[in-house]
Amino acid sequence: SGPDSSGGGDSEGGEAEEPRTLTVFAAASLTDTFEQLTDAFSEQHDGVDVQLSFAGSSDLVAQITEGAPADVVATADERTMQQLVDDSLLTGEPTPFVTNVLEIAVPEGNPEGVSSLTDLANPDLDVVVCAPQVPCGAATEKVEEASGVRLSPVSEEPQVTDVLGKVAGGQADAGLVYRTDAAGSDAVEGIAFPEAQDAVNTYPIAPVADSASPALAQEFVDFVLSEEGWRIFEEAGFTAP
Amino acid sequence: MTMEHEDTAAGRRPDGVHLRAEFSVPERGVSVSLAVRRGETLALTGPNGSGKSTTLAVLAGLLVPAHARVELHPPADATPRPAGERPRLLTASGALLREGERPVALPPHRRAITLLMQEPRLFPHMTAAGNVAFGLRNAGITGAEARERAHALLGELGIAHLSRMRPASLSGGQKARVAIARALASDPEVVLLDEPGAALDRQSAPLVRGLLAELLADRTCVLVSHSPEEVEALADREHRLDE
Amino acid sequence: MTMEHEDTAAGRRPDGVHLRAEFSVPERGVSVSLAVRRGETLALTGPNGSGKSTTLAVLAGLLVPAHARVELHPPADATPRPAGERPRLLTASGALLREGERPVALPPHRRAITLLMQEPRLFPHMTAAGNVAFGLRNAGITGAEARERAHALLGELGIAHLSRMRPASLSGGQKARVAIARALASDPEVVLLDEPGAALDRQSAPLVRGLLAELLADRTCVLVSHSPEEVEALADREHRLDE
Amino acid sequence: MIPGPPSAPTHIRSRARTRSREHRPGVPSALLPLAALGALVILVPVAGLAARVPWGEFLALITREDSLTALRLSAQTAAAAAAICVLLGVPLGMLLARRSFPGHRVLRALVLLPVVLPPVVGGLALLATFGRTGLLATPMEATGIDIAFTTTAVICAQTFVSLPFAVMSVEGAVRTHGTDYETAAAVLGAGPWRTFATVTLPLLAPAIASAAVLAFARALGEFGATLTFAGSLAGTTRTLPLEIYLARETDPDAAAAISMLLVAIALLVVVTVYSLPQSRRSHDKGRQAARDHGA
Amino acid sequence: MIPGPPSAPTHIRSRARTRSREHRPGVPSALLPLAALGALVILVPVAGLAARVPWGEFLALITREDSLTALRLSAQTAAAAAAICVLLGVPLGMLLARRSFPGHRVLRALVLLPVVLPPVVGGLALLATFGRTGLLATPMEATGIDIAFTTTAVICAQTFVSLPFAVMSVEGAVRTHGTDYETAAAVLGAGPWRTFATVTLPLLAPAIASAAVLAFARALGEFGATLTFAGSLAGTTRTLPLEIYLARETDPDAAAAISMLLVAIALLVVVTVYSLPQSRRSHDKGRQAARDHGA
Ligand SMILES: Nc1ncnc2c1ncn2[C@@H]1O[C@H](COP(=O)(O)OP(=O)(O)OP(=O)(O)O)[C@@H](O)[C@H]1O
Ligand SMILES: Nc1ncnc2c1ncn2[C@@H]1O[C@H](COP(=O)(O)OP(=O)(O)OP(=O)(O)O)[C@@H](O)[C@H]1O
Ligand code: MOO
Ligand SMILES: [Mg+2]
Ligand SMILES: [Mg+2]
Repeated sequence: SGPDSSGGGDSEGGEAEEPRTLTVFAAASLTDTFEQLTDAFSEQHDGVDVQLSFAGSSDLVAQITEGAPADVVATADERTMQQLVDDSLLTGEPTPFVTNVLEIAVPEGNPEGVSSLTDLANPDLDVVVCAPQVPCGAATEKVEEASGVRLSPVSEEPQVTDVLGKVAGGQADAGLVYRTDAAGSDAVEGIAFPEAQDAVNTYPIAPVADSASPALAQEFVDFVLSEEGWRIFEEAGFTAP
Repeated sequence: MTMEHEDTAAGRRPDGVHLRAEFSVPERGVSVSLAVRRGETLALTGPNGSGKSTTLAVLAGLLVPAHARVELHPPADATPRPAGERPRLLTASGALLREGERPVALPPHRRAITLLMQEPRLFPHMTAAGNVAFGLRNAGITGAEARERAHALLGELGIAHLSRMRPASLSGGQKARVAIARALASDPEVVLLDEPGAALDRQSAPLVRGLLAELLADRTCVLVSHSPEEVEALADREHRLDE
Repeated sequence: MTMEHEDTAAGRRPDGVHLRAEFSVPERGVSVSLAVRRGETLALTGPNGSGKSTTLAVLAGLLVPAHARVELHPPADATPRPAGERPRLLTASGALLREGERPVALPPHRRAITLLMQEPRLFPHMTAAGNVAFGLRNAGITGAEARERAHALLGELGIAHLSRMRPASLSGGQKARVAIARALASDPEVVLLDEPGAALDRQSAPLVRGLLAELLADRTCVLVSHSPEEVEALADREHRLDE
Repeated sequence: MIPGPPSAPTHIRSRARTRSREHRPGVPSALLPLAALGALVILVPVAGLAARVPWGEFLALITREDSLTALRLSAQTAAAAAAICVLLGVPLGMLLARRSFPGHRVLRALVLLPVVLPPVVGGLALLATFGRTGLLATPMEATGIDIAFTTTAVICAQTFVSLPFAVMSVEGAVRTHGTDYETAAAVLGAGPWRTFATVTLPLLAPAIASAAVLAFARALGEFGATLTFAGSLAGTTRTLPLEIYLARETDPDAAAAISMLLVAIALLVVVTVYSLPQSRRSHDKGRQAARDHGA
Repeated sequence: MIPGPPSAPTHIRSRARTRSREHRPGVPSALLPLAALGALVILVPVAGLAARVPWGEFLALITREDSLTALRLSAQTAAAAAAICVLLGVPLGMLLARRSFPGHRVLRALVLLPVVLPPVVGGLALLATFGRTGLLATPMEATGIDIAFTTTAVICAQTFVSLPFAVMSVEGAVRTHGTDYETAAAVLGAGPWRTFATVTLPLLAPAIASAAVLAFARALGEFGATLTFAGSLAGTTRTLPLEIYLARETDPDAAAAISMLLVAIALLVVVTVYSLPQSRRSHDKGRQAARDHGA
C-alpha cells in the first residue's frame, strides 16, 4: 500500500482515510494499456494504490475461483469470463470494453512479401498460429472457415505472445496475432486482412463479488469504459466493442 | 528362557562375572560362549575369520544375532541406582529387559561399552586431539578439560606433537595410536579392543603395551590380538576361537 | 643434472641396481636414499611416521616430491626393446626422460611397479576372485585363465573358499590375503609391499610368509614391515629409516 | 485363488528372524517430524491435484488420441534428453569434481544457469543461439541444419534445462566418493580407461541412475523452453505438458487427467530405475558398511 | 600502492615448486571432449542470450524501480525457500537414505513429482490444495490462515518446486557417505543427536551447501507455479521471472537485461557458497584421500 495517506479529492471522501488498495487482474495482452490506465486512474484518485496482476485469462479465472483477492477482472475473451459468471463470483454482468481482430504478423521488412491470408497457405512458409483451444486460435479457425484458406502451421501456440515471439525472432515467416500485439512490437509488421472481421474477439471487464472496496472497483471499471480510457485502447490498436 | 531373565534381572552375580555372552551367528559360522569377570582382561584369539571381530560387534551392539544372550552385570556391591537410570542388562537378542516390559534392543551408545574397531575410522573432519576429545565429551567432559586430557593422552602415546593434525596426514601407526586414545579417553566401564597393536612399530609396541596395561588394570576388557607378546602382557586369561 | 640424465639414459647399470631412489619430502620430514638390486628384497623398517609408506608412494608415483630422483633400470643383458615401447626410466621429479623431449611425469600405472598399500582398498563391487583377476587383467591375462589363476592364488593363501565373497563380508585377515593376492597376481617386475602381514593370525603368518618367499625369490621388492620374523624370512637386506 | 498365509507385520517377523540384524545408524527421531513435513509439502498438493481428477472418465480422457500422441512424444524426447544428459553430464561432472583449472569455480556456477533462468528465458536463449537469426545461424545454414519446429528442438530444450541436474548429481557423487579406489587401480597397473570402465563407472552406477532419473523427470515436465524454442504441433513438438496447458483452456478435467498420466509415467520410471540392481548398490554399500563393523 | 611481484602463471610456479605433488586420479582424456560439449550445451545459449542484451543501457534497465522491486522480492523469497528446503530436505533425504519402511520406494519416487509436473500444473495443484475450494480449505478457514496471493504463497510455490532437488542431493550424499563414521561414534557412546550434530552434519556440509544452492537456483528461476498460485502483484508476488515475462512483451531489451541480472545474482550466490570453507570439505577430502596413499 502507498505511503501517501493525506486525504484526496475522491468520492468516498472522509478525512484520515487509509491508503486504499485496488487489485486488478487483467489478461496478459492488456499489460501495456492497463499500466497506462492505472497511472491515469491513480492521478485522479489520490491515495489509491492500484495493484495489477497479469496472467493468461484462464489462469486469472482459476485464481479468482480459488479466492484470489481481486477487485476487478478483465479477460481476453467472453468464454473464460462466463465461468466466473456461472460461479457467481462477479457483481453484475461483465461489460465488453474493447474488441480485437487478427492481423498477419511478419518479421520487420516483410522478407517473404506476404500481403494476404492466401499467401499463408504457401507450404514453403513457416506459419505459426494459436491453438484452437485458446481465444486467438478460435478466431483463427473461424477465419479459416470463413475464407476457405487452409493453413498448415508448423506450430499451434497456446498463447498469442508465443506466436508473436516466434515471428519477432525470425524463427517463423508469418503468424496470426491480434492487431494490438502486432502494433505493440517493434520487431514485426502487422498486415491487416479483410477476413479478420469474421472473428472479432471481445474483452469483458467486471468487478469481483468478494471485493473489499466495491465502490472503488466500480469506479475503476467505469474509468476503463470512459472516454479517457478508450483513448488509451485506441492508441494501442484496439477497436470498439 | 523367561525364567532365566528373571534370574538375572536382579543383575548382581556373586561370581563376579561382569560380562557374559552366549550366541551364534550361523551365517558366519561363528558360535561363542564366554564370560569376563569384573576388572579382568580376556584375550580373544584364533585364526583369521574365526569370529573375533564378530564377537566384539555382538558385545557392542553392532550385530544382533537371532539367538543371543548378552549380559552386563552391575557390581555386587552396587548402590541402588537413582530412579530413572536403567539397569545395564542385555539379554536374549541383545535386548534390554525391564520388568513388565517387552524387551527392546539396546543400541550401541547406551551400553557403557566402547569398541576399538579393527578399522577404526578416525573422524576426518576433526584433528587428532578432536577425535580423542569426542570420546571424552560422550562421558560429559568438555571444553578446556577435554582438550587438556586429550593432549595428555596423546602425549602418553608418544604423539603429542601430532595433536593438531587431521587423520589424513597421519601415518598408519600414528592413526592407530589416535584410535587407541579415542577409545580409552572416556574411561568406559567395559572396553573391547580389536588388534590395537597391529600397526605399531617395534619400539612403540612395548611402550603402548605398558600404557594399556595401566589403563586396563582394573577395567573389564576383551582384547583381540594375534601377538603373543601382547596377550602375555595384557591378558589375565585367553579364550581361543577355532574355525 | 642434465648430464646425469644423459648418463643414465643408457639405463643399464653394471652393478645390478634395479631401482634407485633419492628424494626428500621436507613437509613430512622424510629424506631417503636407497637402491635395490635386481631380484633383491629390501626390508624398509623404522618407527611409525619415519617415512616408509611415503617412500613406497614416491616409488609408485603417487607422490612426486619437488626434488627427487627415481630410476628403474632395464636388465644389463636386456635385448633392445621393440620400437614404440618406452624405456622404463624415471628421473628427477619422478619423470620419464626420452631423448630430445621435455621430461614428463610418469603416472603410476605406467611404472611396471605394483604397490600393496597399507590400507589396500579392495574393490567393493568385485568378489575376492574378481579383485585378484583385476590385477591379472592389467597384465593381459583375461577370461577363464584369469579366473583360474585368481582361484589358485587364493587357494595358496588358504582362502579359496572365499573367492566368491565380496570384501564387505570378509574378516580383516581375509581381506589382507586378498590384497596380497591382488598385488602379486600380475607378476610385476617390481613389488612394493606395505606391512602385508600385519593382520594375519599366528598360524597363517608363517604360511603366507612361505608363499611370499617363493613369489619374491627372483623379483625386486621393497618390503615394509614391523615384524622381525617377516624381515628375517623375506628380506635380503634391511634399510632402516629413523625419525 | 487359495489365500496365502496372512503376511505378518514387520515387528513380528523380526522376532522370528533367523538371521542376525545389524545396527544401522539412522536418523535422530527428533528430525522425523521435519522429514514428515517435507514429505507432506510435496504429497499434499499432489493429492490436491488428484482430487480434481474425474476418475470416472480418467481412462477415456487419457486414451484420447491427442493425449496418446503427446504421451508417445514425451516419452521419446525425455528418454533421448536423459540419455544425452548422462552422456555429457558424467564426463562434465567428473571433470568438475576431479580436475582443477582456471575458471573452475566460475564454470561450476555457470553450469547451474539453466536452473536459474525461467524456462521461457531458456527458450529465448536457445532461439538467440540456434534460431534463424541466432548466434550460430551462419554455420547452421551453411551445413543445412535447421532444427526449428522439429522434435530435435524439443530434445535440445529438454537437454538444456535438464543437464545441470545430471552434472550436479554426478559431481557430488564423484566428490563424496573420493579417489581411493582409482588410486588402488593405478598402482595395480590399470590405465585411466580401464580404471574408468571397471572401477569408476560401476561404483558410480547408483549416482548415474539418479542423474538419469532426475534428468528424465525434469525433461518430462519441461514446458516453457520447449514452447518458446520448439513450438507446439501435435505429434512433432507438443509434449504432454504442452498438451496439458492447452487442454486446461477448454477442458480442465482432461488437463487434470493428463497431469495424472504424467505423474504415473514418472512414478513408473523412477520406481523401475531404482529397482535395477546396479542402482541399489550404494544402498547395499550403506548396509555393507554397517556389516563391515561386524567383520 | 607498491606493486607486488608479478604472479607467475601456474605452469611456471609448478616447475619451481618446493612442495610435493600428489598423483590425483583424473578423468580419462577421451572423455574431455564430451565434458567440453556438455559445458558448451549450457554456455553457448547463455552467451546467445547475453548477445541480445543492450549492454549500453544495461545499468539503466536494471535499476528501474520495477526491476529493483522484483529483485528484492526474488532474493528474499528464494532465500526463504532455500532455507526451508534445507530444513526439511536434510531430514527427508536422510530418512530416505537410511531407513527402510513400507512404501519407501514409492515415497522416493513421489518426492520427484514436483520436478515432473510442469510448473503451471504445480501451481494448479497448490491452488487445488490451499485455495478457497481446495483440499485444505476447511482447516485453513477455521484457523484464519489465508496465504493465497501473498508473498508467503510465492515462497510456498518456490519451496514446492525446489524441495525435490534438495532432498535428492542430500539423499545421494548420505547414501554414498555410508554410515561408517556414525557407527564409530555410536561405539564411542555418542547418542543419535550428538552423532548427528558433530559427525553427520559436518561431513555432509558440502552436500548441504549444494542442496541449498540448487534449491536457491531453482526457486530464483521459478515462474509458472508462482504465477498460477501467487499471481503477479508488484512488490508482493511479482518476482524477477514474472517481471521478465511481463517485460518481454513490451520491452524485450529490458527482459534480456533483467535475465542477465538473474544470471548475475545466481553466479554471485553460487560462487560465494562454494567458496565457504565448509562447502569445500569434500573437495579437500578428495585431495586428502590421494594424500592418504602417500601416507
Ligand atoms: N559382514 C559380513 N557378512 C557376512 N560374513 C561376514 C561378514 N563379516 C565377516 N564375515 C565372515 O564371518 C567370519 C568371522 O569374521 P570375523 O571378522 O569375526 O573374523 P576375525 O576373527 O575377526 O578375523 P580376523 O583375524 O581376520 O580379523 C569370517 O568367515 C568372515 O568371512
Ligand atoms: N598426507 C600427508 N600429509 C602430510 N603429512 C603426512 C601425510 N601422510 C603422512 N604424513 C606424515 O609423514 C610422516 C611419514 O609418514 P609415513 O606414512 O610415511 O610413515 P610410516 O613410516 O609409513 O609410518 P607407519 O609405520 O606408522 O605406517 C609422518 O610424520 C606423517 O605424519
Ligand atoms: O491475453 Mo490471453 O488470455 O493470453 O489471449
Ligand atoms: Mg577381525
Ligand atoms: Mg605406513
